[in-house]
Amino acid sequence: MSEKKRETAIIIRKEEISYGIYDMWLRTEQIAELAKPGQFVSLYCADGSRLLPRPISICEIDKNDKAIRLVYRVAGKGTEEFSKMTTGMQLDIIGPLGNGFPTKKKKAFLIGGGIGIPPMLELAKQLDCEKQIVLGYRDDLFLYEEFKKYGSVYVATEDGSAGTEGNVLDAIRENGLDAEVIYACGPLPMLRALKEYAAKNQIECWVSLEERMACGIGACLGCVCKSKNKDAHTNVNNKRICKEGPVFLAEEVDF
Amino acid sequence: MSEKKRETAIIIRKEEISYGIYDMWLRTEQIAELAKPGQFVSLYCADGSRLLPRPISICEIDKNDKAIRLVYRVAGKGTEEFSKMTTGMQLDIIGPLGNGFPTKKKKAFLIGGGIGIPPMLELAKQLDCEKQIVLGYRDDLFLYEEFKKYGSVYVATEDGSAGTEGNVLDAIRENGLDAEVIYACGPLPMLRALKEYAAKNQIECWVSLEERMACGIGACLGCVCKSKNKDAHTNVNNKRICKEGPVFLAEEVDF
Amino acid sequence: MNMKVDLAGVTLDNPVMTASGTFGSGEEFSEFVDLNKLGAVVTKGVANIPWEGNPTPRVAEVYGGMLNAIGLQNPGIDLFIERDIPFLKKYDTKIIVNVCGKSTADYCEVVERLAEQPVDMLEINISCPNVKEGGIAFGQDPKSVEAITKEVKKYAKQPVIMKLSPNVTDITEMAKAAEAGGADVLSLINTLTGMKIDIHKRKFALANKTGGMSGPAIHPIAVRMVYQTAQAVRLPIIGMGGILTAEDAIEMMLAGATAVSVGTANFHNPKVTEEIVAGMQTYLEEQQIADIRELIGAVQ
Amino acid sequence: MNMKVDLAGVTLDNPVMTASGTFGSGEEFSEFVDLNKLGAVVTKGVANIPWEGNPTPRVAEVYGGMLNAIGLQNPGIDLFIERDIPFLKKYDTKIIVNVCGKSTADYCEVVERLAEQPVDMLEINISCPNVKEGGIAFGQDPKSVEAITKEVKKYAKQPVIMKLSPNVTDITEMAKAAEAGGADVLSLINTLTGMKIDIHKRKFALANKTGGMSGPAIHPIAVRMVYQTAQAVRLPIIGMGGILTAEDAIEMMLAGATAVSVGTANFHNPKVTEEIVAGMQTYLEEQQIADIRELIGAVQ
Ligand SMILES: Cc1cc2nc3c(=O)[nH]c(=O)nc-3n(C[C@H](O)[C@H](O)[C@H](O)COP(=O)(O)OP(=O)(O)OC[C@H]3O[C@@H](n4cnc5c(N)ncnc54)[C@H](O)[C@@H]3O)c2cc1C
Ligand SMILES: Cc1cc2nc3c(=O)[nH]c(=O)nc-3n(C[C@H](O)[C@H](O)[C@H](O)COP(=O)(O)OP(=O)(O)OC[C@H]3O[C@@H](n4cnc5c(N)ncnc54)[C@H](O)[C@@H]3O)c2cc1C
Ligand SMILES: Cc1cc2nc3c(=O)[nH]c(=O)nc-3n(C[C@H](O)[C@H](O)[C@H](O)COP(=O)(O)O)c2cc1C
Ligand SMILES: Cc1cc2nc3c(=O)[nH]c(=O)nc-3n(C[C@H](O)[C@H](O)[C@H](O)COP(=O)(O)O)c2cc1C
Ligand code: FES
Ligand code: FES
Repeated sequence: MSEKKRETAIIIRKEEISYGIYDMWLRTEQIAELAKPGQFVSLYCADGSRLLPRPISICEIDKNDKAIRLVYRVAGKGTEEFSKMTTGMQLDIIGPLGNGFPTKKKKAFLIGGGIGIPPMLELAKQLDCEKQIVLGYRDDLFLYEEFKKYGSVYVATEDGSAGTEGNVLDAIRENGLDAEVIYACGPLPMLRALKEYAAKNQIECWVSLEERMACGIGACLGCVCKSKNKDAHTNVNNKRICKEGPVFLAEEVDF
Repeated sequence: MSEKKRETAIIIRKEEISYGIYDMWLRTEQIAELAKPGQFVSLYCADGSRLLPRPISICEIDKNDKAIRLVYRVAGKGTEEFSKMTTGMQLDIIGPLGNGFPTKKKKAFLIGGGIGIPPMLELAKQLDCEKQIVLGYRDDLFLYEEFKKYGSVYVATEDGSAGTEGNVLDAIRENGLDAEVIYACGPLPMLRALKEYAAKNQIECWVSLEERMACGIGACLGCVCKSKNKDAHTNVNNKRICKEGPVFLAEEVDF
Repeated sequence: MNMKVDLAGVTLDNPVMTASGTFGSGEEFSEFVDLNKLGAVVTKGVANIPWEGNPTPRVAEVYGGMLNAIGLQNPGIDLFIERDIPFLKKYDTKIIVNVCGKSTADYCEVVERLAEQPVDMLEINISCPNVKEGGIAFGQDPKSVEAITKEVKKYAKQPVIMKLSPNVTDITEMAKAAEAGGADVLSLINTLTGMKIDIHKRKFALANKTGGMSGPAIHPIAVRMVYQTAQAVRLPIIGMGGILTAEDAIEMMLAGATAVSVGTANFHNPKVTEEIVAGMQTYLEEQQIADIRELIGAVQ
Repeated sequence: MNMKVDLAGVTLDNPVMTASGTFGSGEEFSEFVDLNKLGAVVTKGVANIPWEGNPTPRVAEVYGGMLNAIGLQNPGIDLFIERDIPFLKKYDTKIIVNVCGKSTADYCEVVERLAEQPVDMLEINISCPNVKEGGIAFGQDPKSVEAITKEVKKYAKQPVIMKLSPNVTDITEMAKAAEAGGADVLSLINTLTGMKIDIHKRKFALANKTGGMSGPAIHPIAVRMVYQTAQAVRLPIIGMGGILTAEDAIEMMLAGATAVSVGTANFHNPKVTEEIVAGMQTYLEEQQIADIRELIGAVQ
């Protein structure tokens, strides 16, 4: 069982890196130390009308500085509240949550789509293998430059303003790429397409899923997805995304 | 009908002047201009779990600076929220509310008890007559020095640590004072004693009452008190403290 | 872009109304809101004679809402007709008079008195939890809902809105009973019965012990009941309960409401009704919806 | 200072328990809370066989609370007995097993299986609004409340707590029915049925359309129902619904609860149950109350 903490973190850096997308570094007590790529934290709101914590993936980990980096899009009231906070302010968080990505030594695709791109950054840093990073953007290429340090980066944009016009699979095809393992996070249609692509090409495929959460620690059964096999904990064909996930072998879950 | 505004005010000064008692100046757009002594404003909380505005009496008015001064005690979550705000922050308020004190040219008692002391300050400034200011404290003499500018000040403290040991009536008796009109704000037992004292001595007596409020502008009928005569607006023996009050001729209302 | 909606033949300029008891007869709020911009003003409940209401404290704040036990204080129908209706007639908005009573005869007397008055609709409050006689007792039993609706309809010259209580096992039973009794429109929800205790004094926060709970805290319950009712009857519904924003109002319409009433939110922001009208307009523009009536019951 | 309370002969070290379904069987929260410090752990509802529960989304946030429609997913009584009871037995706290079923026979089967198990009490959930069969249907009619209570009591070796639904016109009718059926303790309230609609997608926020509303938003309704029930029956009451702080827990006791359960608040702060125990202790000290039982029903 991975260890989790509820802490009061301090915002040590914050900026808007793209339209409505914020980049925030938090100084933690122990969470940075415990965190792995692909795990997430949940952020509590200060406003009393919003009680449930907001799950946000860990984008980068700086164990020396005891800090974690979160990149999030303003999607509603909670993320709006966070986006208005400033350096030096405190924020209650819980984490690290979930399992995180496995790190295999195989030629890899790291695939991120939209707001699914940030969690691939720490993975890119920690993976020790040949890394082909494929990023799908709507238009603005946030975080793009940072990925270039860790592998060869391919881009797809919806409007064709950069890289391949289309989606990440279009970019893979256009560049004639292949790999032995896929790590992916992004919108459901992208993950579904990757699952199919991986099955057809018999590639191991790891996807990070999302679901509405309440507890974030596996107690409420709010965040399940259907699984191929009976889950050992739930004793039914449901896996808890916050606990057994958010990263699953694509073939083992329905989404 | 007195004019009222809903505004976003700015905190231009704030300090704790006694244990748990805060002194706050707000820059307003129009409220300072419209305000009279004995009126109040209501402050909205930023936290979404608290929807009703908090009524706070106007302690001082600075029309030149478009500012009003509020002195409040932390009594619960709302006042706690205000007490944590800092200079430069914005606060939504509504006001000026209520009728305020009449200003008669008669030898006067201005009597304040506890957190009922602050509203007497602007009244002391504006009254043009012989002013005997009688203040009842638990112990710490907040605002005391400021009152000295506007009249002769007599003090009663519960513990006898300053002035008369006892209540404001004890101080009046000990100092052999008399007056033709009473203006008073403070705890109910004090106001009741003053009503009786005024009746016995046939003195005109104005008291400022409190009640739980919702709208603060006379629409919800939440804040009524019983009145001797049928009220013209309500058509029953109820007066709205937020509208016909908070200041009443003591003999006309039950409390 | 059309914002107009129709309630039993009465056309409102937009679906936003005020909730009875939170807006007086509009005068106090007219300093903050242009009443001409509202679909309708619904007045505080009025009885055949003046009522003094309950002892204080009558209101208490709770998490995300409030409790009230005003006890239907009102100036009586005479003064109401003399003063409040003429005030409202100065504005270009619809006038809906909320009616309360201690007996069926009381209700009918008020309804009869209003027959020749220039009011657009009547809202019959059979769901007030804060008075001993009348009020909610009428609203928790389908037979009496049907009976009082029938009686009131005999005297009413204007369309009749029956206002339902949420303090029931099955709101659709009450809705069907009102429909059977001849109601023209339903309005829901009134307040949920709640209680607050001051733990330091170990006393009830309200003199009446219990009070009616309102505000955003009850919104999901209201949305559910509006949805269920819309599935169960054919009458138009005025949805209310915890509407604080244009989003909340739209949610209520998607659940099946033709119009909405805004109550407790007025205390949090006296300009809120006008802001909600504007917010709904913006939503229609953004979503490119030509007619607001497309929203009614459009949830999938 | 005494913090101990007694529920049908079972003595809890303090009145703070966890609300069923919000705390699993305690394992996940044991990283954050010392389970030894809690009066009791109430487990997630368990049925005779494993249940898959409802499709997702199963949870949605609402103003001051949340909706859930988990649909009583559970691993079934076999795995529960094999894994969850032994886990809880490691701690010095009372074990209360929440039981669900689709039919009276289902409930009885689970209760019978638990008869020889080291559990302290059984909480029978006849009030879940999120399953089609069983659940709330049992809890909205006094006759069926009484009948199922009687049946369950035949098989139960431990004291039986009947958990009541707030989605009723009169909670005291259900309470009296449970008392008549032989219940040892009552627990209330379960969730209120609510709904949320995503106005941008114009879709229900929950796959199940409706969900059970919980959290501070429902607290005043829970306090009212606990108070009414305490006036109507002689059974001890476990009060729950929106308890977020020690103050809320004390309020519930003043209304008439002997013990309290904390649910949704665990999601807002996983350490909250322990903090509530500490806060209640501080209150007793400040108010110089020697025995927490003095609070039970002490509102004036
Ligand atoms: C494991 C995981 C990792 C995530 N990582 C990121 C990330 O790195 N960056 C990022 O921008 N977003 C991420 N998300 C999505 C993020 O959680 C939501 O955008 C956020 O919760 C929205 O909160 P809000 O208050 O702004 O929106 P609101 O719509 O007001 O939120 C209302 C409720 O719905 C929940 N909710 C809304 N959208 C989502 C969603 N997509 N997934 C789960 N719950 C949701 C909220 O948490 C809250 O409880 C992640 C979600 C999950 C489950
Ligand atoms: C006309 C008027 C003038 C006032 N002037 C002052 C002043 O100058 N300085 C000052 O310190 N206090 C004043 N008060 C009291 C002040 O309004 C309360 O202390 C304050 O509302 C408490 O809010 P809270 O959120 O901290 O407490 P909580 O107890 O958390 O408040 C809960 C609810 O109860 C209401 N409430 C609580 N106490 C009172 C009270 N005594 N009177 C009315 N409503 C109350 C709150 O407004 C809120 O709606 C005045 C009250 C009134 C009616
Ligand atoms: C202070 C107050 C007074 C009310 N008075 C009445 C009334 O006289 N008649 C009535 O039908 N409803 C009355 N109500 C109920 C509201 O009209 C409305 O149904 C309820 O408050 C839910 O809406 P909200 O959450 O927007 O406030 C009153 C509500 C409040 C808060
Ligand atoms: C996610 C979730 C799951 C629940 N599951 C159950 C359950 O299995 N059995 C049950 O009796 N009540 C269940 N409940 C109801 C709670 O036990 C409790 O009665 C209700 O949530 C009110 O308390 P609260 O406001 O403190 O959460 C559940 C509540 C939630 C939020
Ligand atoms: S969010 Fe509670 S189990 Fe995953
Ligand atoms: S607070 Fe609404 S009438 Fe005074």
